[in-house]
Amino acid sequence: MDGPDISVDLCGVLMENPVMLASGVLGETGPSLLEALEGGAGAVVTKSIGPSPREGNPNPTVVTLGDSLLNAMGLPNPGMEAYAEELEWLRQGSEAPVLASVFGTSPDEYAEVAARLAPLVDGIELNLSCPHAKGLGAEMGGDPAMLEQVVRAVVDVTDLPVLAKLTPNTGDIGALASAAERGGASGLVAVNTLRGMAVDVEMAAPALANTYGGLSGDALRPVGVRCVHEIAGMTSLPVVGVGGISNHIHALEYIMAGATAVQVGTAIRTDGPRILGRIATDLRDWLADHDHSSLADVRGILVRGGHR
Amino acid sequence: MDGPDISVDLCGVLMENPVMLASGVLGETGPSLLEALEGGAGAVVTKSIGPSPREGNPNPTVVTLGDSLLNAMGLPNPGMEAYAEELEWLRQGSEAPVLASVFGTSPDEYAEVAARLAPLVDGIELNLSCPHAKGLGAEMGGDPAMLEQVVRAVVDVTDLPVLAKLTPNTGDIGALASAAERGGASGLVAVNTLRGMAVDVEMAAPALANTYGGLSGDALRPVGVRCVHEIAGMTSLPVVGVGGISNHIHALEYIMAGATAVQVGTAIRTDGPRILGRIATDLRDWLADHDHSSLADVRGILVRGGHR
Amino acid sequence: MRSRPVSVTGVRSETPTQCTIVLDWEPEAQPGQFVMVWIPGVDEVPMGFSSIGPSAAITVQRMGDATEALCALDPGDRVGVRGPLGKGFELLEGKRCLLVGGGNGVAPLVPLAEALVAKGCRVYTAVGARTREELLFIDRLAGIAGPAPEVATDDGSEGHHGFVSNLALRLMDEFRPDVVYTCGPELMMRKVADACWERSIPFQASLERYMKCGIGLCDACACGRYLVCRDGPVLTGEHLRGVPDFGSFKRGPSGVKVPFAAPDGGGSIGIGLGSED
Amino acid sequence: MRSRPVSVTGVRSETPTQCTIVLDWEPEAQPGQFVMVWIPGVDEVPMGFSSIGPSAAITVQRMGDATEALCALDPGDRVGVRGPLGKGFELLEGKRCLLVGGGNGVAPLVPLAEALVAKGCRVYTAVGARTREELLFIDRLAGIAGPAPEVATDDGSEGHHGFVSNLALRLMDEFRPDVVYTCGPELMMRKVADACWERSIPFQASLERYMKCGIGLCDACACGRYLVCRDGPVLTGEHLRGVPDFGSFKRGPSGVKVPFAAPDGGGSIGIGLGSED
Ligand SMILES: Cc1cc2nc3c(=O)[nH]c(=O)nc-3n(C[C@H](O)[C@H](O)[C@H](O)COP(=O)(O)OP(=O)(O)OC[C@H]3O[C@@H](n4cnc5c(N)ncnc54)[C@H](O)[C@@H]3O)c2cc1C
Ligand SMILES: Cc1cc2nc3c(=O)[nH]c(=O)nc-3n(C[C@H](O)[C@H](O)[C@H](O)COP(=O)(O)OP(=O)(O)OC[C@H]3O[C@@H](n4cnc5c(N)ncnc54)[C@H](O)[C@@H]3O)c2cc1C
Ligand SMILES: Cc1cc2nc3c(=O)[nH]c(=O)nc-3n(C[C@H](O)[C@H](O)[C@H](O)COP(=O)(O)O)c2cc1C
Ligand SMILES: Cc1cc2nc3c(=O)[nH]c(=O)nc-3n(C[C@H](O)[C@H](O)[C@H](O)COP(=O)(O)O)c2cc1C
Ligand code: FES
Ligand code: FES
Repeated sequence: MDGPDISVDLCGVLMENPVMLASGVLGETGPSLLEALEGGAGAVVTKSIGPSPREGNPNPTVVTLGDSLLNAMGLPNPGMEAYAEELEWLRQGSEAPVLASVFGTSPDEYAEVAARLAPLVDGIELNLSCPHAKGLGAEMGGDPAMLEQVVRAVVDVTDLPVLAKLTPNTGDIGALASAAERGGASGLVAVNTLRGMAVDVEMAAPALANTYGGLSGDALRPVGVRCVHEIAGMTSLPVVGVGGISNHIHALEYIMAGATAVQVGTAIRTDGPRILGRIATDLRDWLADHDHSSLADVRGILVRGGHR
Repeated sequence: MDGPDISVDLCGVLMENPVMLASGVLGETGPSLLEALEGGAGAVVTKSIGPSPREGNPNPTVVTLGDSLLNAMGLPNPGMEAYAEELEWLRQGSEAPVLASVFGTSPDEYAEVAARLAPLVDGIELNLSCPHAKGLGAEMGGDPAMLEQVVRAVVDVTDLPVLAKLTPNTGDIGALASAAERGGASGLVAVNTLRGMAVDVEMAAPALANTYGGLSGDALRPVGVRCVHEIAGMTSLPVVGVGGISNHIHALEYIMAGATAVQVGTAIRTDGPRILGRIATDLRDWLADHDHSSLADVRGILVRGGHR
Repeated sequence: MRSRPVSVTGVRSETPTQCTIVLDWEPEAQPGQFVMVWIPGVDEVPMGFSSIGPSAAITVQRMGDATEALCALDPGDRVGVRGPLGKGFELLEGKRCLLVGGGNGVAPLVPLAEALVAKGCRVYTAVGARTREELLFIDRLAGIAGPAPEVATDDGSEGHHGFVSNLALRLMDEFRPDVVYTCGPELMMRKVADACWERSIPFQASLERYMKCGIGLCDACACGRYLVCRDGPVLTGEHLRGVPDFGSFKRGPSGVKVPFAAPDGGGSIGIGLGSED
Repeated sequence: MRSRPVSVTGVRSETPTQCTIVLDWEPEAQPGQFVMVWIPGVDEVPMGFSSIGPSAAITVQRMGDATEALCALDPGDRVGVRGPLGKGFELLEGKRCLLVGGGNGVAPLVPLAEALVAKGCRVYTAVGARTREELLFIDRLAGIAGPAPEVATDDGSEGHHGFVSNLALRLMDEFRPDVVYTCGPELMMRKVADACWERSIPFQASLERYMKCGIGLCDACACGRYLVCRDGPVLTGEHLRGVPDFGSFKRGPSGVKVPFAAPDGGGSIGIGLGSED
């Protein structure tokens, strides 16, 4: 395409633009991943996949709160074997980059799933942060030592880049970032959802069957941008920014705060995944309007030490 | 007043209604506290006061984000001596309950300020959670052991009820609540603001001079309700709910999740503190419409073990 | 849009296994759209509208927890509603329309028939059920201008003996409709669809998939490249051509593929999506 | 409302210590309202409008970092603006109005005078400054229908020798205004206010307090029971009666009381709020 260069090399994953589909939003089936790539995503991340099928939590699993959302899907997924078929189907239709999001209940389980899916993808994202599935994700991902073990276990079984997705439900995201770096991660993704709850006052009931869910969308953006800025200032790993992005200005907030690429989840609900391509186009136009020849001109300009 | 009973006994502080002015919003001067009480607050909390005058952070200190807000005031306050005069003035104009919010850089400093203000107020709230003033508040309030020490130091110097205000910037708010309980707190307040950041993309600058600030208002409510629900289910202390309340339905979310009273901050910016009285009135009307004779009918109905 | 509480104003038993729940709610809905109905403590499930207007109604086939709980509601009880969601039937003007409904799939066809008649269409209806007692809304359909509904029962206890898809094929050739609308078991709809494709008759079919978010986020309701909650539940013959899932498999709550059981070659008339395990 | 970037289209030096910055911005502002002006990396400070219309302008008195940075801007540079904020002057119709401005406080009186004339008022103006060179907007005021501005300088280098408050007292008795509008150093305004109260002339005064949030949250700008950012900056004689702060003390950035220095009994003409320490 013409205009400023917005292509990205995310720890070896080459993307035409920095706008990725976030994990868990669509991405349970091959055709939905393909739709996101055709909609203009620079790369897609799969739904988080575990070793065996999981139905997730009972409904209601989502509550919309204006431009924000609470969800408690509970990591539904068809399991790595069935999911491998989805990826095989996708690979016949597209060569664009795909990251497999992986979760498990132990470092070994993470490694097992990553190893199974690795031949079919370009990178591994570790979901260390799902705030509403008991015994999974966040409980491991909130403890730096455990997080480091999980990362190391996965790095040991694959040559692909491994990105650790961090939880914002912590007093010290820097400690999590450092642990991931020590474990051998090639990159970081920040953030997953904040643990939240909504009450239906008329029904006198929690709005989610699971009571607690993860807060995403608009409300999350200030926390996500802060997390990216904090960790971009302290590690040398590339950071992918996620949380509340629904236009190119939001994407630029993250990029100026140090993000190499961004992911979009909740914002997909209005128009579907073509919003990914629109954000990329608007980003390019914005750079052109501001006389920048490349995204690199603005990336990380707010991070101590300047451009990254 | 007629209708359902919405009076509250908050660990000995008797309030006509459960709607309080949150700390730091107005509350730097006696006349503003009086305005809030005349506007219908059941009680007011002062701005957080330290031992000596503090100018706070440079401007810009606030950014509005729709119905949410980032602030980095940086704990400006005139110091306990000058502030005591404000409280003396207030006490001549009103007998309604006042809580002094206190902060310091060490347990001793907290105790010193609490002791100085105690004769002028009905209770002490400990700000253990300001997310954007270095070395203060959150850094102590995020560590359960330190938090416990601060609470104990203050409890040792006053017979007033001492409420610990907790930070949501943690992976385990339950641990903070337990620490406060062990330290001898009479009640808990949840939550202070979430640490966040906004970027002004056109200016290529953080929107706050301090870069990071505290996120309050609408965006915070799901996190605040979740925190209250978590801690209400595990301690026997009364909990005050704060975060994103701008109407009686929001207040009821917190109350059903286990809050004994609620505080309102950011929502004051539109209409001033009379919104406090309006929320109280609407709460009473809602109870009447739903055939409840008292707030106790709905308080904590979503907390394990039912009514509290 | 958040779930909001609406009161139940009436509950009517329609057949031994179906009930209609009338709501104190006037949604701005198109025939074929759906709503997520929340029964706190039980479940939140997708339901089509069997009446649209000042008191919207849903008609429920008892299948399990949620549907039993719905049919056990009393007037004055409240449920949460999130919707209307999705895309309904496209209404054509002045056309000859054949509506083919099986089992509980007849429900959304009633407001559709009303709307089509209002648009000057001639509306023919074919209604199927397992047995005579389970025939739904024959009277309501008969009351809408157009020929009386044609009926099929699996057991032959009324009307055509056999599947409504077979009846529909006959009516297609007899009435030469400009368009076919269908709702019911997917294998039945697939038969109708194949017949339409053969005859180059455009059609619209209302699909069911497992739904969680209802707003195009979670991918639970995927059917090929479509999301039934966002692009459907009504999909057209053009949409469905080449979609391997259609009439072949749906996905369970985990995303695994669940083939449509077709022991007798024609599919059962029940509206169930089958269970994953 | 979030700060938004606007371009500077012109910077004019008005006096040795004052400059006007013209913005590519057409705010819907009332005379007397203010805006928080953000110079990234420097400060965000409150400023009144010295022009309202298609290109709004602020007129800045050099005091320190922020005001120096503002006067050093070049056309094409951008600042952030948050506003218009607060409540401006109430515009009366067909009245005899006396406008009393000291130092940089003359700036918001210019759009006020224009608006009052448009409302059919007769507008008299009294303008004060330390010296002749610092007299602001005499020409702009002279161009607005009404008698030429009366002038006072502390050093007598032009017009009345002495404080503009003394000049104002004389004009009150001479012109018998229905209403007085004033902006300038608070001790000057307090003198004018006392004279108005004595004579039962209603007045409106534009106050300055330290501002942080600008939206009624932080209490930095408290003046008695009023918040200058929310209830002001323009407060009326009714508001101000009995407010102990008025003309007596303001609050520094920490909230401590800072008395207005009155070494010479009349207050200086500078617009400064004094420093806390
Ligand atoms: C767009 C749409 C419109 C529908 N309209 C109607 C209607 O008007 N009337 C009616 O009776 N039924 C309708 N259904 C089907 C209805 O949602 C299910 O029958 C109901 O959810 C069963 O719940 P249960 O707890 O009673 O049964 P269960 O015992 O939980 O399950 C019985 C069957 O229902 C399916 N089911 C359960 N939960 C869901 C879900 N969340 N989404 C989809 N299927 C589910 C299961 O896969 C299973 O096949 C519709 C479904 C969709 C997708
Ligand atoms: C409603 C209102 C309207 C104003 N309109 C104008 C105007 O049109 N033109 C103009 O030149 N000045 C105006 N001022 C005053 C102007 O805001 C200060 O002169 C400016 O902030 C000084 O900043 P500095 O960094 O240059 O000076 P500093 O060296 O920082 O301070 C100099 C003086 O300005 C005061 N000041 C600094 N920051 C603030 C602040 N955030 N809020 C209030 N006072 C502050 C200090 O208390 C001190 O007295 C207005 C003030 C208010 C409250
Ligand atoms: C419905 C839904 C499901 C999600 N599922 C997952 C998941 O399986 N794995 C994961 O790492 N993140 C999951 N997330 C989190 C998103 O990937 C993302 O981190 C978060 O939603 C913030 O981005 P957003 O504000 O753009 O949605 C999910 C989010 C939503 C809304
Ligand atoms: C401008 C501002 C200043 C605040 N200052 C304090 C403070 O001094 N001490 C404190 O404990 N909390 C302070 N807070 C936090 C509030 O008391 C409250 O916990 C938070 O804003 C969430 O409530 P809200 O969403 O209703 O504003 C401040 C909040 C705001 C918006
Ligand atoms: S139900 Fe979630 S995408 Fe359709
Ligand atoms: S400046 Fe904050 S209340 Fe006025």
